[in-house]
This record gives sequence, structure tokens and C-alpha cells, in this order.
Amino acid sequence: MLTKDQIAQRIAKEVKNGQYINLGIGIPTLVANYIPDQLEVVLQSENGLLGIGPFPTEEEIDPDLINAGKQTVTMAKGSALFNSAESFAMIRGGHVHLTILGAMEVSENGDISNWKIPGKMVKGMGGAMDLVASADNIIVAMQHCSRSGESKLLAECSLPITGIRCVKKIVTDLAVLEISPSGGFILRERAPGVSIEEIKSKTAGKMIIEGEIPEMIFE
Amino acid sequence: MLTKDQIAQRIAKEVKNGQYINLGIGIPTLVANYIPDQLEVVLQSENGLLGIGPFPTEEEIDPDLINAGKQTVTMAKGSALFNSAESFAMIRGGHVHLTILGAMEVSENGDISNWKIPGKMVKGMGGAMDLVASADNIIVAMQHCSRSGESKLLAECSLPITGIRCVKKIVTDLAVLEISPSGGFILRERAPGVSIEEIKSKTAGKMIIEGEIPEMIFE
Amino acid sequence: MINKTVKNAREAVADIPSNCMLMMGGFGLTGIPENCISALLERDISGLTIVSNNAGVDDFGIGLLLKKRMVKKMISSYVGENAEFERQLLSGELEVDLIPQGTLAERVRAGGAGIPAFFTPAGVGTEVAEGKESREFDGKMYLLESWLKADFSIVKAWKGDTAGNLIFKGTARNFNPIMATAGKICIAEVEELVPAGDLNPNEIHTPGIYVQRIFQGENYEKRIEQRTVSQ
Amino acid sequence: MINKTVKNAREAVADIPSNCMLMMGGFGLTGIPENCISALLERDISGLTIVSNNAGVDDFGIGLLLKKRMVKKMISSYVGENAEFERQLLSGELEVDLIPQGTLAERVRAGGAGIPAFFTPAGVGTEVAEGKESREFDGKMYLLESWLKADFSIVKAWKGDTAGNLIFKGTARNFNPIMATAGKICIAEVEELVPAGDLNPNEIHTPGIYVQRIFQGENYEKRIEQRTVSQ
Repeated sequence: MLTKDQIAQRIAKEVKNGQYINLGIGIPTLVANYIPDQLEVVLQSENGLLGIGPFPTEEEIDPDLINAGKQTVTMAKGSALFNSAESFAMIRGGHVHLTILGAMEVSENGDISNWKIPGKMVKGMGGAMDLVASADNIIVAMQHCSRSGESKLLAECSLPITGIRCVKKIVTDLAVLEISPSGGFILRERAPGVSIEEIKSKTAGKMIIEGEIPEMIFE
Repeated sequence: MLTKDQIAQRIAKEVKNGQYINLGIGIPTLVANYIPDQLEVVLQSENGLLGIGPFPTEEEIDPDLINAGKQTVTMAKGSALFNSAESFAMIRGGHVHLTILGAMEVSENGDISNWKIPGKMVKGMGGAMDLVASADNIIVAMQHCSRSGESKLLAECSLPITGIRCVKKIVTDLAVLEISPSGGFILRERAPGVSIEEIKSKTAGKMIIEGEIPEMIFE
Repeated sequence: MINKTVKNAREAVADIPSNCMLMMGGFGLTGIPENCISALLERDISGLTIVSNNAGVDDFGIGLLLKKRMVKKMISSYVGENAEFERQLLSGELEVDLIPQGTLAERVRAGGAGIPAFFTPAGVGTEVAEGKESREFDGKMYLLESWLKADFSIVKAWKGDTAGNLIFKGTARNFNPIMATAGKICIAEVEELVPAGDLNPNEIHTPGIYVQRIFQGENYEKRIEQRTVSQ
Repeated sequence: MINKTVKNAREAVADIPSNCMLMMGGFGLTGIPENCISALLERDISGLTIVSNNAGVDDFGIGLLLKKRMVKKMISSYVGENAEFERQLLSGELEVDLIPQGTLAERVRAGGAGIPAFFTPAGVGTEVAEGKESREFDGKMYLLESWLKADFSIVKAWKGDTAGNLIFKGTARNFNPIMATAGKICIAEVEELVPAGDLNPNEIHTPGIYVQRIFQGENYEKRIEQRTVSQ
């Protein structure tokens, strides 16, 4: 089973040179730590910054400079600042290539639920609905099962939907899976020491297994 | 009969303190010369400038600073620059209070034609259709009759329309007229020495004459 | 240039009535109009509808207006981080309209830009789409969303001039410039107010045409929600 | 930061094919991409559709492309000032789509912003409305207009950095920033190209995300159409 950091590390391998990327809160934020230095990529923060730098030192902290998770940040060289309408214009317009975000559930046709649990306090969708409706490539980072042990990879989402037919790939603590254009979770990689049977038993939606399924390799 | 400068001078009296104003090409441009110094107003140029200053001296000329008529201009103190989408956002959004423009024809319900003569080369409407569809107050500056002597104040426009039911007031070389909300040109003022009969005979649309019609006064 | 200066926050918000619609700039606690919020707290008004991406925290920002029961309804994209908010919501004292953040931003921009409605992909297939017209363009589905306008918009900028031109700093820009365009009256509080002509026209984020009242604020606390430093 | 630098105009426009759709920034002759226009003139391509507010003059700007018969269609708001243009139009060699300037600007912005259609009041009751859906909002009529996108957009800025961030000067900004967002490939020529990090992030008009190629242009003529001086 992968740690959160290992999930982030595996997702970082999906990043391509020259990409503009939006990282959601939680595990996705950790992805930034594992993007190889030789790749030139730019991180977008939907509150109005292209080019998120590292977290600041105590001396660098500026309350006027935060990311979408409200954390204090710095700006990378070559950054640009803009307003919220411009920010979502670049998201909706497809200029942000890759969105990495967390989920409560993903369905076998790529629907995602991550904003609302009926009966619990609703905090709102923030920018998630815009992000999943817009980017060409959407990767979900999440645990394979909920805390109570229920599969989060389902035939259909049971929770209110955030976006339909949008997720392309899922990296969990157990596996890397792709959404088949015709529906179904295509198993691509296993976490070290995790068997196909275990993944199968913990995937409630349709799983597609073709050929050898390699174990992930971490340097 | 008023000269072009007198038409501009009369229109300048319509300007109120604190207004943002868009001046069209031709006579409307001259209005700027007659706005009293004690009034604080801002002139908008739809190519991206709020705060048009006087024409430049030879030394001040900057090819990167023109008005919508493509004339070299300067910037007034407190100016702001912006792009074309932002410029028309402020026009359409009703932030520009007053638009003064020329016309080929105006109808008694406030329709205006000023962009196209069938059979002649069509140059385009530029920003005129956006301006007349947006500002609360639209004043037309024009000659009362065409060069061939035909009235330009009609029951209905004969030329292709630029905008419907938008003109509020017309200042011509002969008169000041308001558009009645129920239709018709309400005669408000006569040019010095011009009779009501002459204005009537040169107005093809319905004219409304109520009470005394004073002569305009020029200081 | 037209002079938009008012004395202070108290004068700026003096005529905001009960039951009106307000827009307030800010993302989280960054770029919020701290001075105007304080001045509103001194006013005896209620029934406000507030359009703001977030709703502050219990003891800061819009959270203070909530605590004083001045707010009838919030129109926001994310409203966590606030226990009093949750209490009022669950007890039915407070209404909330949750809107995808990009749709919220674009609706506000549309309000200022004279665009009554537009199509956007956000929310297709979700409960956000309920009751809304949808249409396909180039093989993708979109929802029709309408403009948002307010009686007053209250924004916070870094620098401003007496003509109402504004410059923001860092990510404190966020919703402020678009909200400035969508209020019938826009009130701007700035950290530094300079005479018209002192700002470079090329560096202005919000042209003065959108701003009706401006003043120099004081004692900015600029509270940080998630103080995160590098090791 | 991603480095978007190309050597020069020739390299920047080398793969623009015949019969594609181009957007070109500029208002009149102000802010037009002079270097890219010169480089296009050396290419053996034709059948271009060009979206540009104006069409240059006979011997400058887009007028040069027209003279070489490279243009099939212009999408513009105002196209006077050009005898060769008029000749080609009247002879049927050239098509022209005339669009209200604000609608043109908003359609281009929509193309870059993922908004497939929006309602605008411009053109209601005119021939611009023919064949278009109209609808009433708050007692006023509006037309539905669709986004405009292009295969390439070519813009001219004052300063730029290697990451593609752009700053414009004066009214040479005009259509450039919005067109930069609406081309699949955006080519930016700048008067001064600096390393990423040299521009103030707060002063950038076009974030580099929209720009795929950038180079420092040379020998700008910046011709003036109406040289007007004060007496």
C-alpha cells in the first residue's frame, strides 16, 4: 500500500514538460514535491497566480500571497497575477492542461464526487466543478477505500456528482487505473506487494485487466 | 444656422459633472473643446483609454497612443488603459453615461442609421452598434438635412439601422430636439434666426411643438 | 479627473440600507475590505445578501457580520471554517447559495459587463444544473448562467488614486476587480491613496470608472488562515 | 518556467498553413505585429481567414497581405482606408464579415475563456441580428453570439519575458491580450524580450500560459494614420 507521499510521487510521473497544472488540496498539493527538476512546468492557483513557488520562510511570509488552500506561498520566477474571472477563463478555456484533485468517489465512466455528503454540513464546491468540466486531463488522487472499508471506485457514484465523464486516471494507495472510454477501470499498475485479487475485491465498479499488470517502481 | 463648432458648443451644455463620456468621430470630437473647465468629466476612447487629453505637441506624439478615430492623443491625469474587451464591458455595462455621435438618419422613435449606405462601399459599424445599444443617454450631432436637402429626421429610417429606440436628443444646425417616449421629435430650441416653420418644413418625421420655443444662446 | 474621495469607512458605508445586496471582494481572508466590515458592524442594518467567495471565519471578516445577524443570505462558492455560520445555516436563520467558483466569477464579470447570460461547462450533470437551460456546442454540454449585480460592491485594493483607479497586490486581487464592476455603487478601500496622476495608467487593474467612493484604510490586520512555511 | 522563445518572426510563422484562421492584434495601425506580417509575406500561403478589428492600409499592416492575395476572408468591425481592399471586395475575391466592435472583442474573449455563447445588446433590431436567437432579460432585448477561436493568434506587445508573459503600452494594447487567449498557438512579438523573472508579476497584462512562441522584433515603423497635433 502506498503512503500519501507515494501516491503523490507516482502521480508526478504523469507530468509532462511544458504543462500548466492545477493541484487540488491534500495529496495533490504534495505532487509538487516530486516533479523532476528538469521538467519545466507551471503550477496554477485558481485564486489568481500562475507560477506557485515553495512555501515561504518566516521572513518571506506575505498575507497577500496565498494559494487556493489559503496557505501562504511564494512566487516562482516568471509568475503572473490575475483576477478570479481571468483565472477561470484560463481553466475553462483549456489552457490549464492537467488537473490533479482528490475525490470521495469515482465511477467507471469517469464521473467524480468530491464536494458534498448529504446530511453533513455542505461547505461548497469551490473551483472543483469548473476544474473537472474544463481540463483535458484530470487525474484523481485518493485512497482506494473509505475509512469504513467501502470501495470508492464504483459503477455509479452514490454521492452528489461534481462532474461527469471527466476523470482520465486514478492513483490510489493500491493501484493506477485508467477510465476506459467505453466505461470501466483499466488496471495499469499495482502498488508494491498488492495483488490483483486484492485490488479487484476492493473495486466495486467494473475492472478491466489486460495482460501483465506491473508493480509500481519507486526510486 | 449653427456651424459645426456651434453644434458642438450647444451639445457641451448637456454634459454633467462627474460623467464618463464617449465622443464619436467628427462633430462629437469637437465637443471636448467646449466642456467648461469647472466640470470634472472623463472621456473614454473605445480602443482602450479612459481620460483622453489634448492632442499632443510634435514632441509628445506617441504612435502607441491614439483615439478611436486613429488620431494621436495624450492622456489626462488619472487616466487608465485597458484592452478592447474591457473597454466594451464598460460601455455595455452602462458605466459610460453619455455617448455623443453623428448620424445619417434618426427616426421619430429614436432609431439611428449611421453605418451603411446600400450600394456604396461598406466600411463597417466599428463600435457604434455597441455604443447605441448601451449608454443611457445618447445624443446625436448632425446636419438637419442631407447635402441634397433631404430631411434626416424621419418617421422611419430608410437606411440600415445601427440601433433601435436609443437616441434621446438631437442637436442639428437648426434645432435641439428630444425624442418623445411615445414617438416624435419634440422641438426644444431653435438656432438663432431660424423659424419654427423652417424647422418644421425640414423635419420629415412627426414634430411636437409645445409652448414657447426659445432661441439658443451662445456666449 | 472626477474626485471620488470620501473621508473614511464610516462615511463610505453610511447609506447602505437593510435588505440590500452587497458584493465583497476577497478570497479566504486575503484582500477583504477590513475597514468597511468594521464600519458596517457599527450600522444598525440587517437582512443583507452578500456575494463573496467565502464567508470569513468566526471572529474575522464576514464572520463578524454573521455573528451580529446582519446577513440573510450568502452567495458563495466555499463556506467552511465557520462554526457560527454552520449553526445559523442548520437552524434556518441563514440561506446559502453555493455556486461553482468560476461560474461565480464569470457571473459577476457579466454583471459588470452588460452580458445578461452566458454558457459555461461547470456543473453539467450535477445538481447545479437543476432548472437550468443546457445546450450542446461542438459536442460538449454547457449550462446557461445569468449575470450577478449588486446594490453596493465593497473592494480592497493596495493602491488607489482620487479618480478611483486601483492597483491590487499579489493574490489579494482575486474577486475584487470584477466585483468593482458589478455594484451600482462601488466602495474601494486602499492601503495607500494618491492624487490622480500618480499611478501609471498602464499598471492600473481597475479603471476609476467603476469606483464611486474611495478612501485610505487603516490598521490592516491581514490575518493568515494557513500559515505555512518551508522547512 | 517554460521557455517559449523562438529565434525570429520567420521561425515563429514557419508552420502557418494555407486556409487557416488567424487572429491579429491591433487597432488601426497601432499595436500590429509588424514583424510577423513581414515574415508571412515571405511565405507562399493563401486562403487565410483573418480576424482583426481593421484591415490595415494599402501599403502597411494587413493591407500588405491583401495586396499579395493571401487573404480569403476578413472578420473585422471597420475596414475603410484601403483601396485594394475595396477592389477585391467589389470583385468578389475577398469575403468580409463585419461585426460590432464590442461583440468582436467579447467573442474573442469568449473563445479564449471557454464560453461558447453569450447574450449582448449590440445589433438588436439591425441586420446583425438576422438569423440570430434573441431573448429578453430585465425588459431589454439581447442577441446570442458565439465564441471566436483561431488556429494561430499573432500579437504585438511592448515587453515580454521568456515565459511568455506580456506587457503592452498605451492603446497598443487593444485587441492583443484577448486574441492571445483565443489562438491554439499564440505568437507574440515584443519590442523588448527579458528573462523570466524580470517583469513584475503584478504588472503583467497577458499571463504566459496563453503564449506558445515569443521573440524580440526589430525595426518597428509604427506608422501613424492620423497625425494630429495641438495648435
